[in-house]
Amino acid sequence: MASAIDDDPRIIEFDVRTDEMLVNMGPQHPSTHGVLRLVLRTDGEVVSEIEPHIGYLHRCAEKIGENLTARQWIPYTDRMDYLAAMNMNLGWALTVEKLMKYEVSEKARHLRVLIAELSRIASHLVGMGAYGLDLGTFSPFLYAFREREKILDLFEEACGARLTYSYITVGGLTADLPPGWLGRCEAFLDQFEPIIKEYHALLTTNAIFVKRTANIGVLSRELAIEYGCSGPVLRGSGVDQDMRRDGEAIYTAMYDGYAFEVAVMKNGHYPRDHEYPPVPADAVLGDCWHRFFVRMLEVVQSMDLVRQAIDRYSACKGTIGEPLKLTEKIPAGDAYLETEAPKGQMGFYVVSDGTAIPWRVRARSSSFSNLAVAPELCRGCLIADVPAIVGSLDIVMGEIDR
Amino acid sequence: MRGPDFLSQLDAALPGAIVGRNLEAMDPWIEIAPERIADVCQWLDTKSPVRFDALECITAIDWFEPDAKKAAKVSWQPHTELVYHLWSTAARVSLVLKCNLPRWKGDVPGQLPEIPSVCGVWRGANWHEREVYDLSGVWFTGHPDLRRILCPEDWEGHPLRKDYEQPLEYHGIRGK
Amino acid sequence: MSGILATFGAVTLPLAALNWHSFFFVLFAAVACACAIAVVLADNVVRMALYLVLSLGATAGLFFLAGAEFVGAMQLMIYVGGTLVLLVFGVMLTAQAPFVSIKTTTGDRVLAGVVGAALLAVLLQSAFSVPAWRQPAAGTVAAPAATPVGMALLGVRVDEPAAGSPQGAVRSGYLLPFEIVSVHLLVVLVGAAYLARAKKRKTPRAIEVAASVEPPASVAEHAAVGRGAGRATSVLSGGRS
Amino acid sequence: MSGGLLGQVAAVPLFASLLTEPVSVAHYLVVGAILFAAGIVCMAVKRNALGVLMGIELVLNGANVNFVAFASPYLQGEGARGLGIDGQVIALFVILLAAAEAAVALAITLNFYNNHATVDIDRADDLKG
Amino acid sequence: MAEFLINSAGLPEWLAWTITAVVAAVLILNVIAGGALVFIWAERKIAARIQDRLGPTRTGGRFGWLQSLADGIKLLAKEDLMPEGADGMLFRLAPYVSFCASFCAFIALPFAFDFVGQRLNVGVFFVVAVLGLEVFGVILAGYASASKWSLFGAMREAAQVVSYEVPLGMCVVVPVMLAGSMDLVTIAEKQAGWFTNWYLFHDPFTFVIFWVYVTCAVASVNRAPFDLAEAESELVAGFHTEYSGLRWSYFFMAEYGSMFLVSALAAVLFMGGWNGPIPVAKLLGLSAGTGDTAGYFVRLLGMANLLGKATLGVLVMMWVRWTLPRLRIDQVMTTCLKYCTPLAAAMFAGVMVWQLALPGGIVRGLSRPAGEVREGWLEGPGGKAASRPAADAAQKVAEVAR
Repeated sequence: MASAIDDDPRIIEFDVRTDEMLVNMGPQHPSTHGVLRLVLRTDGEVVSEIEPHIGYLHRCAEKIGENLTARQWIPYTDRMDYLAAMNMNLGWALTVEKLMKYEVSEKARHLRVLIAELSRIASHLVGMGAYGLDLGTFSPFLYAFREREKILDLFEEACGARLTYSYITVGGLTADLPPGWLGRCEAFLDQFEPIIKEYHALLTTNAIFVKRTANIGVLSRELAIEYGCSGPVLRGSGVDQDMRRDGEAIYTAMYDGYAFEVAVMKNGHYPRDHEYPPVPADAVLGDCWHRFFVRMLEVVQSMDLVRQAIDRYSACKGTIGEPLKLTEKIPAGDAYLETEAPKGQMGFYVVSDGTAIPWRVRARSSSFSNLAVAPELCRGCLIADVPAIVGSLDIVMGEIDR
Repeated sequence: MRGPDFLSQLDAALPGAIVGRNLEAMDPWIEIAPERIADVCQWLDTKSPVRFDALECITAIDWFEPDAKKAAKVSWQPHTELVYHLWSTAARVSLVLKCNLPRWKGDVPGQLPEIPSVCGVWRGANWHEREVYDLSGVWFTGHPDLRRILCPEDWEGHPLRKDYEQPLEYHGIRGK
Repeated sequence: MSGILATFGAVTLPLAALNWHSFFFVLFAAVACACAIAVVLADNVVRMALYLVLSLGATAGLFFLAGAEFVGAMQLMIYVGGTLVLLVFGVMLTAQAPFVSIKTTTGDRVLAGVVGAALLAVLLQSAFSVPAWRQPAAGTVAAPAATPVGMALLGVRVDEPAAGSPQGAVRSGYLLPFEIVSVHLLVVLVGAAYLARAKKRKTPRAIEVAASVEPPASVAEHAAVGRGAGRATSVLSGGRS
Repeated sequence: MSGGLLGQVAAVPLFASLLTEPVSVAHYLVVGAILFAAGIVCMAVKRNALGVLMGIELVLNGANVNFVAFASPYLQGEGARGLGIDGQVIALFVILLAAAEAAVALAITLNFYNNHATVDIDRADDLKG
Repeated sequence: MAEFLINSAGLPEWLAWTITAVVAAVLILNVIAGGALVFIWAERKIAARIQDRLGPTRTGGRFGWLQSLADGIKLLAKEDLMPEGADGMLFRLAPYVSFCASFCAFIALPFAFDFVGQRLNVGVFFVVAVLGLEVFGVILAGYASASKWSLFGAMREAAQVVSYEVPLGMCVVVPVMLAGSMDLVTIAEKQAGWFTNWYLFHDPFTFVIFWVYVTCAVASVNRAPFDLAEAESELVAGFHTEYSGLRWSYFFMAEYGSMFLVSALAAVLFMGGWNGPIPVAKLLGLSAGTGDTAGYFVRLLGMANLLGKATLGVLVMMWVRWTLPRLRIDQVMTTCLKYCTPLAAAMFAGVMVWQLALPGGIVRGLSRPAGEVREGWLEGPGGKAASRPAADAAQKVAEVAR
């Protein structure tokens, strides 16, 4: 153990004997993405250890879920990853549908894909913008929010809410799209596509950005898997895993017929279906830059999926169907399902005793596992790297604390 | 290698570890003797033909009905069930392990049931086990740093237990 | 109009007699001396450094008043920069032993005060001993420039011989001392760099801290929070279990 | 006019004369003397190595004031034997060497701190480092 | 102005000088305070425009031009908070130290020929030295605040400013060497004429060193991407975390004052000071040296010129701030010690060689030959008594050289 530290080139000591200090980062800190509290043990600027303290946003949503019917719990899933509430709704709805062996209509299926992928774009936009903020540049944050607002406008039209939608629900969706929505959505995509280049110019390829992120917080493939990391964090480490492709049948069936390539580096390069900036020479697979870059790729990928979904959805005749009753009984048994939320694999587990109210619900949050790896990544980094590393994990405290 | 073949391998490697199984369920599961869970996980992670290298989730289900009338009707005995959801990155398959624990150790209320920690197998289990301990009250022996994670350090009780009573007051904050 | 002006002038007549050069001298001298004494009296290193800087800054002002603008600017730049580093080290090195107070006993203070007063008396006596030193300059004097200083450092004397020096005396330049000082500074630079060089850590910090019986509280721990804050043992746990 | 005010009355002309009379070398010498004495006392009194260092700076500074004063054409009467430019040059050297001295002294202080975990020079009573 | 008061208004000499001094001081104070107001407003507008926002729009009618004033009044009315463990005296003193340093440096800054608080023959040196004092306030603030974040900010600031003074000094020495004087008025006068006379275009080396100067100047006034001392994503607000109300606004004014100062210094040293790119006044046959109304007008024109250039510099700093991410502290030090310092040293040597090899510039007539510059230095721009000793000295040099 000691030798491992000995060989660590990042850890240096100066002749000047200095003392360590404990620094409290958060829960009211500009760059801890909500109410995360990190206790840093630092020696000057060098961080020797960090310890996350979570739970400031704990509401015990799982306990609440034991007192509500499955559909009544949907709004509580909204408040988990509140930046991508649609995906949370979807995860829970699919889990209950899995237990009930219920299949939604074809049209609802495509609408779900459409909404979920749009929500993924919105979430990654926040992740990208806030990451810029963590690194000290403010403008990309507002650029990202400018585009996100347009997505939220679309969502508002569809379901009336801008943050906590409860749109996708058990057995379908609460409402069909209003007329003209698809056109506005396509208009948004056409307008948004060229803007991604600007993001690349401002962040991805910016020399200072690369210096701040490349070879920082390198998360090895093995460590990522061992900690149960998922989503862009896992793919940023080069693990080719995406629940939309590798998940359970009920989830992958949703994406049946959709063409997309998992955004992961294989054989030294990323999928080349679009024009991407080259990987900088300093970047190492698994570092902050790659995690960020995977997110940027997924934005493009999701745009593709949204376009495909629009085509399929408009090709479907009929209605999306009605969602299940609020008090629909759930058959006895248990079901666990992981879906690919923007932040990672969001797992829901439902145990039923045959009544409408589940006996036990469980939310396995991706950010929870992603944050758990932060202490490993921050060992021996500088104070300025802590926001850079934690920011690259793109966590949402609502999801961690539940 | 899937299904019964896989199970027989596990049984051969660790005889007596599997105490129950249900391969017809929606998510097929096997029940492991609680004291063997760490060994089983170790085997699954390192030696099994399908290496389960990721622990996705640990769930504790409190099978207890506080309402005496309803309790008379249920078919099960009160117990705490631990569910481990494993995932193999290479083979892209999942596995569900279940363990049945008594609600209280030695049926003495207040004594938390114990089960070996799997932190030595997956480091990611650390926080999951802390959460289960915090919310459901299961003591993981051999855990490096088992303390509350979501609730405050001085919180009393384990909220996800069915007989949990919400405190009326916490540091001057009204509870109900 | 003229009447108003006259009244105004009469009221502020003392101001008219004011010698601004003397006024600023008194101002700067007072600041310099007061802060120098404050350095002696202060206990906190950072405050001492602050007073020192003020004292040195005021002295730079005196230099400007005396026509030595280059020296004054130099004083500001080098001394203040140097003191800055002192200040940083002061924060780094001193604040962390809360119960070990580095204070002087009253006896020492009194003794030093007496010695200092005696020394001051001698110096003051000598300062007033030469009548010529008490005669200020008469008439206007040409504004000084930095050029002669620079030329002198290059070994060329272009300034007028100082008043009263013997005619035809050879006045030396300062090229050799200048070079010596340059080399001297280089040596000091290298030495400082040698001292502050980085080397690889021999033992992990955690072990080191755990091994010491009572790890000293951190710098800011003391400086910022005081003694109330908890001290980490091995991990950053705040937990009971 | 009461006797108690007498001292003040005497002080006022002195102060006024300070403000109205031109400054001479002697004025500067007084400032230099005070800085010098303060520096000496500081060196003697302080137990903190950094305090001693500051005392040294004060002493050197006091000397500098004298050099500059003697070099100044503003401060001396016609017949005075001034230092001319030499005074300024020497003051410059003093400043430079003081900087170097501070660096070396800081290095010593640091080493001392590394060995003794304090900068209290009263603890520097062993001959071995 | 004093002469005018004495001769025309018939005031006694002492009164005239006092009034002149007070007016000069108030003017400089207004440059800082008023300048800060304007620049803060400008920064908000510019940042807003860069970020697709409107910025302040309402206060003071259109464009929100009274916003800074309103904020200033708000700051005045704010409660003055001080942490419990703070060192009260130092905490209260620190903002004034910073502000005074920024203010004092303006004393030697010429705004136009003869428009200068106090013409010093070591002007450049004085400005740089006094500017370095500003860091003192920052360190005191950081130490006295009793906050670890503040202490971090202060330590970063100390390291950064002390390091950047080295290359900054080297950059500043180059125009000094070319002009043969440390007097800012002389340096600017030497660049009179067409813009080809500017030291920026004197030779390739000065062009490069100008950019080194820009980098170092931005770093030494703590602006992004070098704003490590107040890095909000890492250190909350760095050294002024604990400050509020008026004290905080003093830091702000000092920051904007310093920004303006280094920009004005860049204008004087490299961009001809008050000499515009086209010598309009000279073409019209006017001269700043005359004491009549025409001369006054020319000086006003020059002042507008200098203020314009300095403002341009400040605007560029704002542009940079809202575009780039922040560097890490080790990267900031690397930039200084590994790039800026050697580059400045090399360019310094290059300028020397250039002066020896090509004293007249590449194209004769485009820039002044060095000899002429030297003569001008000896004569002094105003032909005043002040330059007499220098002229005598030069004669001596010539004699010695023979």
